[in-house]
Amino acid sequence: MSEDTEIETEQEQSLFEAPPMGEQERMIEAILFATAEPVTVKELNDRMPHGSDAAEALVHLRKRYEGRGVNVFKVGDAWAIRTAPDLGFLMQKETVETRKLSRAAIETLAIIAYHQPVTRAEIEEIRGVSVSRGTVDQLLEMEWIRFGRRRMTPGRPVTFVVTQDFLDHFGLESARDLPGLKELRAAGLLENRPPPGTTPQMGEGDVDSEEGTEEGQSELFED
Amino acid sequence: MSEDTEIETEQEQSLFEAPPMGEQERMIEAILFATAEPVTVKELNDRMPHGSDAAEALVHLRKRYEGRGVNVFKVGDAWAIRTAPDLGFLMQKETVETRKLSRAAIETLAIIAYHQPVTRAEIEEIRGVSVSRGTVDQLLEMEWIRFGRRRMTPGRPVTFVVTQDFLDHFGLESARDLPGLKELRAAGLLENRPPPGTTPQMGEGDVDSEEGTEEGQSELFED
Amino acid sequence: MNDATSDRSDSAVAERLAAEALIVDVDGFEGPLDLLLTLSRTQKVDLRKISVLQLARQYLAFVEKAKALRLELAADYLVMAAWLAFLKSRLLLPPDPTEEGPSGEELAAHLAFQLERLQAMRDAAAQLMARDQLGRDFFARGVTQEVQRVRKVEYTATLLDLMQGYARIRTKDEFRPFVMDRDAVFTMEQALERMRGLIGFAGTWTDISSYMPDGWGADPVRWRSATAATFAASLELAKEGKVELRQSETFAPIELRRREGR
Repeated sequence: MSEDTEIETEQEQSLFEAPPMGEQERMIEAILFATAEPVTVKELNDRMPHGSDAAEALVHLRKRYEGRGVNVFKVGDAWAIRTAPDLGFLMQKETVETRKLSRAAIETLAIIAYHQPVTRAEIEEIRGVSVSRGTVDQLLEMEWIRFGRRRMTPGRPVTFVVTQDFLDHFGLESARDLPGLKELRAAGLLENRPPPGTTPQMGEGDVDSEEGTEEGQSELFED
Repeated sequence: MSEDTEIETEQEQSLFEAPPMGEQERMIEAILFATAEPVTVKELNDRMPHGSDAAEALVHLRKRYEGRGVNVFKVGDAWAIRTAPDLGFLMQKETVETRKLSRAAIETLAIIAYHQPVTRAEIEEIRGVSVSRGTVDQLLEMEWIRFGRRRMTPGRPVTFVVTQDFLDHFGLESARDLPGLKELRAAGLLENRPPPGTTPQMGEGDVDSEEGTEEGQSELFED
Repeated sequence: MNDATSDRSDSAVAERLAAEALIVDVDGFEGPLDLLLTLSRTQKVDLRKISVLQLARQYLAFVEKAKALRLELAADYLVMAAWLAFLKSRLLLPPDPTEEGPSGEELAAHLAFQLERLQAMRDAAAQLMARDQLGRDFFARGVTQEVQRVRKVEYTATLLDLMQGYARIRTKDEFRPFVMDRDAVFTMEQALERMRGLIGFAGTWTDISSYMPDGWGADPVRWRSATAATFAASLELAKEGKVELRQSETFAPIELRRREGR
């Protein structure tokens, strides 16, 4: 069977068979309610009847839940229903004791979030100390960070980026919504500025990594 | 204690302290959403600010969710939010796994395609091994073969022919389009070169199979 | 470091006190940059307007004090001290136009940038952690409905599979049955054939090993096979009355000669 006929059939079907938008909204509501993890638009479309448009239905659903006890949140390219943050006081029972993160871990996490994709050497340069293996491991284990693409500089170092779990945990739609990101960028504080000449701490290849960072940033922070 | 006095006291309190009903509804919504187990009215009241009336808020909330993708359900003497019963099908995810057809199935199918209509005994004779029931069932289930006319020989055995689905899958206009052995050999599809002197045997087989195919075809396109 | 000692008297009393307070807690710092950032706070100015010269003095004073108290300082603190001493001299001396490399001001600006960036990241981290957090301020669904996975297997085959399958069946009669090729075996028949052709010349006693086929003596496996076959063939020929055999003693060579008088 040729691909064309298949696609044509799909379009034809969608014209006649896709459920009405109200019904699609109900379906998304059911799926998001049933799932603790954020669900991607693609997965929603896959699970809904042929011809559905989850992205559009989500817009309606999000609006419907505005100001309610639970809200529809966007997490990266996925969606989830979460309780409204102002009602947290009702949930003492549900509160999960999160592992206390060390200061080093919190700083490392912030540097990864704001500078991603970022190499371990760059994290160390910003913090001025070496990053212990345990700190990175802990963040990886919590699935708040993951490996990004390798940097195309000598040694091809691995980079770190934050995950969807990270966004979910901090209620961020995307890494662009990190608090103060714009101001930090405007102040030039997210640059990987090469040190003048050679200083004891910094290695070479900083110019390279700056290029890499900008490239990566645009990729991650813009859509 | 009579019910009435209790309600009265609550109402009195609510005049001063209880959050507005809309707010109570939000709270219940959040609690029912985040709690793993159904929650009793008493427990709701305990968790909500003093003077709240969970029972009344539940009535409103239940109404609000009527006809939505999730509904407020009473479970015993407790309450829970659950997926609307008609959307249960969304909670299934179909994964399609593609597997290569077994060698036995391919050979059986090939014999049916080249020799149709063909009886099981004939297939076995050609393959030189018995054909398992499962193999034929699988091909029938895939709707690549179907039963043809019964053979007018003792025992009136059923015959098998290939289906339109089969032709569609293999991109064939008709089973006649299947290349003969000579063509297969010319195309290098025969793995073994026959020793010199045995070719006549092959020729015979070719004629046979071609005849068989044509016969089968006429039958196929009759109905 | 001598510079640092002489400069120490210049430092404000408050700074010295601060530095002393810090010494006790030297392990609490996450490296020289962290320490520098803490020291810079005593200047109580915007990090962008910080006096790096003053900061260098503060740091060097701190390191001197730590030494006086015989505190073990990690190597990177000392490396930073050396670099700051160098930076301080650059900042104090008028620039030497013949000297290569970045100016003291450039180095100072970069250090200020590093400090500002570290401070910014700390502030960002604090802001991040102050956000509403999942499982603390807002909550996910308490009960998750498992998505039931329905597995459906779809079988496929290509036309090529089909044709090859058919070709395989229709040509299987042509297949030569698999036989073990025994190229290291010299059969008795082969030995007989060989010897029959040779015994006509065996008028005198000859060691039967001389009837072994050429080239079979090197490989022990082939040698054994050929020896056995030649011996068996000799017996067979003796039985036929064509040859006579003799052996002078146990394990001595077996000799053969054509039987005369026929």
